[in-house]
Amino acid sequence: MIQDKRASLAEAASLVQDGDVVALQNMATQLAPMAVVRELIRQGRLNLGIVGLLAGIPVDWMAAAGVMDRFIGGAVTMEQFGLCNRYRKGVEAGAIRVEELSETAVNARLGAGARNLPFLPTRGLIGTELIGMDPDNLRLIEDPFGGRPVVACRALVPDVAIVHAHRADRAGNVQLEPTAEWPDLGIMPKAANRVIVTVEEIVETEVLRRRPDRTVLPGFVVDAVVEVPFGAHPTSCFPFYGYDSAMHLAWVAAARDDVTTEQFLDRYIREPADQAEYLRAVGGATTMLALERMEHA
Amino acid sequence: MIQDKRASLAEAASLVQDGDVVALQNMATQLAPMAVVRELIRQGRLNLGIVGLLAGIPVDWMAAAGVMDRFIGGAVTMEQFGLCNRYRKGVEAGAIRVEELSETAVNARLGAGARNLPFLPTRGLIGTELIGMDPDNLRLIEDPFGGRPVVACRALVPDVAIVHAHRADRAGNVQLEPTAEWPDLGIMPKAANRVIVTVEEIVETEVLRRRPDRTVLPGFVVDAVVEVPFGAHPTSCFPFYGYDSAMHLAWVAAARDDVTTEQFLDRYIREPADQAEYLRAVGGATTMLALERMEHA
Amino acid sequence: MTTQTAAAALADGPVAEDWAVDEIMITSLAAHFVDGDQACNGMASFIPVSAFMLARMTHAPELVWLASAVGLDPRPDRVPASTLEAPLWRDSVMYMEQFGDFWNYALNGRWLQKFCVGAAQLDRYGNANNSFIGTDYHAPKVRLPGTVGMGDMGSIGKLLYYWNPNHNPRSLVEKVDFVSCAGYLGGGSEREDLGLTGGPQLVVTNLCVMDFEPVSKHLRLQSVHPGVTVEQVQAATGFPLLLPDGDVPVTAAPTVEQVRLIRDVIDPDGMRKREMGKH
Amino acid sequence: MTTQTAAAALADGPVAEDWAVDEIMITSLAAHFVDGDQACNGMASFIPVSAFMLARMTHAPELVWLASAVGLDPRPDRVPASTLEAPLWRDSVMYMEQFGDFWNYALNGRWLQKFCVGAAQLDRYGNANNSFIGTDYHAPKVRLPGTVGMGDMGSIGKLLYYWNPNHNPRSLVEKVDFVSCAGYLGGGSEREDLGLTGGPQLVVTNLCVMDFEPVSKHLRLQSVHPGVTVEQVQAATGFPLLLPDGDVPVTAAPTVEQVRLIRDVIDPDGMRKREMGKH
Repeated sequence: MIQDKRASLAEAASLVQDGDVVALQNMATQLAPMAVVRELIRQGRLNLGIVGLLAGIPVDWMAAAGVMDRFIGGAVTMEQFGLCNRYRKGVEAGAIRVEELSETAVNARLGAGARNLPFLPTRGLIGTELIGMDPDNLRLIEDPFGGRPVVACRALVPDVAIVHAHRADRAGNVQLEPTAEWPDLGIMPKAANRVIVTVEEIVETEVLRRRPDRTVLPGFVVDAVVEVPFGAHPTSCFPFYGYDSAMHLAWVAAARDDVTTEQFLDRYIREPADQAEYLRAVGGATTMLALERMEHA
Repeated sequence: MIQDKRASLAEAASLVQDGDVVALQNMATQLAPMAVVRELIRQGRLNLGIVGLLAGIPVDWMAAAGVMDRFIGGAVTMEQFGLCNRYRKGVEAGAIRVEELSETAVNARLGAGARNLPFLPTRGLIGTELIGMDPDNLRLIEDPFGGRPVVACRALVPDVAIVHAHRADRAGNVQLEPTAEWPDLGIMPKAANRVIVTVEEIVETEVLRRRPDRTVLPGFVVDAVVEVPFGAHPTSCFPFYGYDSAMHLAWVAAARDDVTTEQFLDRYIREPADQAEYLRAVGGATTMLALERMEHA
Repeated sequence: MTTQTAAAALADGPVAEDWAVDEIMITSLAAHFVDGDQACNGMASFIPVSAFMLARMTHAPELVWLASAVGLDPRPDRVPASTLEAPLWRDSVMYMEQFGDFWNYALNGRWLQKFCVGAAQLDRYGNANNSFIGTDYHAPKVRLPGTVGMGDMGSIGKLLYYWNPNHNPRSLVEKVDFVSCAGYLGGGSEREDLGLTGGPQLVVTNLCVMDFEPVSKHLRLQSVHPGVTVEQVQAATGFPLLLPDGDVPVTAAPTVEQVRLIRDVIDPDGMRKREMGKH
Repeated sequence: MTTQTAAAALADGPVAEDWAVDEIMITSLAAHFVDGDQACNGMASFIPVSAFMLARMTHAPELVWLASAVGLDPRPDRVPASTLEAPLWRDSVMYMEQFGDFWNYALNGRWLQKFCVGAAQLDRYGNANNSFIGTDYHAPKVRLPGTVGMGDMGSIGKLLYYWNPNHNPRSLVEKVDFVSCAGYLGGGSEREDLGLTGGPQLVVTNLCVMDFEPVSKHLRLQSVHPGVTVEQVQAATGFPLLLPDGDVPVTAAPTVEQVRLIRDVIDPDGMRKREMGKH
């Protein structure tokens, strides 16, 4: 069946090759496809270029585990939990190259990628030093109608996009519960050559038909859909569950030191064989129930 | 109160000046702000330029009544009810000038208008003769990154946008019932300098808060919001009511002849003093109840 | 499943004896939409909509259909009186946002690759005109509706499937009065030289099926509908026909099952008939 | 109601005796957000979020607030632990689509005109840096988070309101190591010459409030917080201060009612304190 896109985490992660440019959904502590991120680390993927608008803990874990060597995007931070220090150290040591973009430039580059346009323009960035740092992808161009110049942002087509959502059917039609229309879901899966979606729940298509206005991604763009309950943990998946503060704080503490960083990666990423083992390692049902009780969850 | 945008139809229509460029929501027989269209005709507005993606009966009425002298957009047709013959005659007689655009060009021009960009590019139109007909607004430009040329579509900022929707609060926050996300609502009110919204019902803001995912337009872009039940008639406002086939057919028949055209305009547009009188003229409750019974209505 | 095997599979059942011309147009078009395609219809598209519905009920259950570019995989109870109104996208899996989101898919090279086009004029190189008849854009003899999506679909790599229920010398012309949808332009490599991929693939009319000769890109008769002669097609065409090598095949007639589905299930109200014989 | 009268109205009530520095930052910022404005906050913005909430409860009930650029006019029960998560946009009137729709409003010149910016470095001409500390983009001494929206907001005509809870010579510098948010660039007409409108308006720190001298576009002391001396501000600033004509005014202290609202209603958990004294 063409429209059966169900896959295991391992199968889905195998769509990502060493060296790929990978667009990763995430807004600081929000809704990152963490189960796939952990699987990529477990599988020892190398030299990934990560595209993110506002990336948090998944990028820090990937930096710590050495699976990435570029970041293309807006910012990397865990908001209230502070800077991503393993990412930061990687950049400062020259192990990770940054191609920094403003938010409209990320959107323009991915938007052009999705629409098969060579570029989209923005009026952002003008006056900043970012344009000059990235002449291959950002170019000040004249307005053909005689107005002020704009910045042409070259199309970016990631090899893979990875997103997490509330539910999907087996054909890969994806629904979000109303809380927000996440920017990454709005564009990453449309720009990328391959698309991996993890969801809290795979449901019958009939369930989606009850609320077609909540479907945000048609199945025909999706290559693999994986059911992973709490698949965004320790980031949030409101209104189902909140971000895990304790886990973020534990990571911040561990990341201060190379040894504790490795211990953390072993304990929470490399050793758990699957999502169930991971959830037990991070506190099991007690923790998950508490996260479900977070305001709005 | 800054946020009380409620107005009468007459007050709302007074936001449109003679000669204005007016972006009008409408997809063939769908969801046009007909009550405002009739009010503009009643008030004898002149020389309007109408922007439409796929306009139907409102443009034919405005052409018949002599309130418009330009159409800027994609197409004018009443789909199953055929061509808009009064519009067509106006163009053939040289009374209405057409600036024809493809769908992506309409979107690009309005999108650039909304985003204060001088232009947005499209790959549509290449190879057609439309580019050459509109050199002020469409220009083939080089890709600064060395790829194929694209068509730069100059920003279009309408003076006024007029849209119809299911409900709004007095601040002008607008909600649609799920049936579709109409293209015009997605961009026209954001590109235009002034915005008129008619709705089936003005509700308390509390009602909107129950379903924030259905709000499609924030009140801060809206200048006037008018409660007009059946305000889209004879176009559709699914799922509340369908398009009125009998009324479309009556118009097609009347439009064949100058005298019957004038009689139609008098009877249904110029003589009814308000929406209630209009609804009585077009068949009253019996007609409206039948339209509410249309499939999905 | 390729188009070829789909067409073959369709020809398997017993042939109907009383098929109508609208039905052979529907079956001819349906054969070209297969599992894995994503199809999307525009307004006044009763023939294509019937073809998509038929394909989904027979050889292509996994044809993705974005009704009116709005409703994904809908289940309308029948072809409604409008192909651009909500009854068509009843029971959809998704309502696609129209201004922004639809074009992310349509402009991308991978999805919604096949597009059905109806136009007032079509010429020997597959260029179409829905803008005006006459010589002066600003003073036309006849103002046509306008191009909207056609003005894009011809330029962005789509495979175009034209349908024309009124094959006559005014609709199939030597040269369109205005190119509002790019076909093969002046023929040969002209389209390709401009960097345009895709292009017109097929023309299904009330008399015949035509394709495009691969080198010249000139319209070529592929098959005549049963009972129609080559001479009749030529007389109805505004330019000299290009014929296939050998005998001209006869279009596969609709099967008993196809006719039953069209008449009883898909379009019991006969909306498809509205398109026939207007001009 | 203009900013001036709003500020005057705020000063009307009895002044609190035990206000804290985070509270005077909040009231100083709040005075600049008035009815008819649309405000939008980013991440880790406890001071601006508290200011918007205070303004809406006092002098600017019709300040439109787009929480995290997502939730329109929300009613969070208090400042939550994140200013970029759903608890902040509780009970919203609208959830704005983020990829496409938000930027229709943000890039348009008429809406969301005022923007609060926090940055690691700010220089004498209001340029900000959140990219890196050091001299080499590809080998920085310290990699900062990155610019995201700041890289746009400085260029698209917004009025920028900087807040800095840690006024010191490392955060208020002669020249930023990297311009990731365009202020007045080299000062004078340099910003205007590039076609950029808007620009930095105000800097609210833990010590003082600063504006920009209209001709040179150099940062200028506007007022010192009660108990702070000009010398202390100068010692904490990485470049020579420009002083206003005449005596340096003292920042209006929070009123009793403002302090009560901040402590008891808006931010009972003291999230705003997290931003203070980090560096």
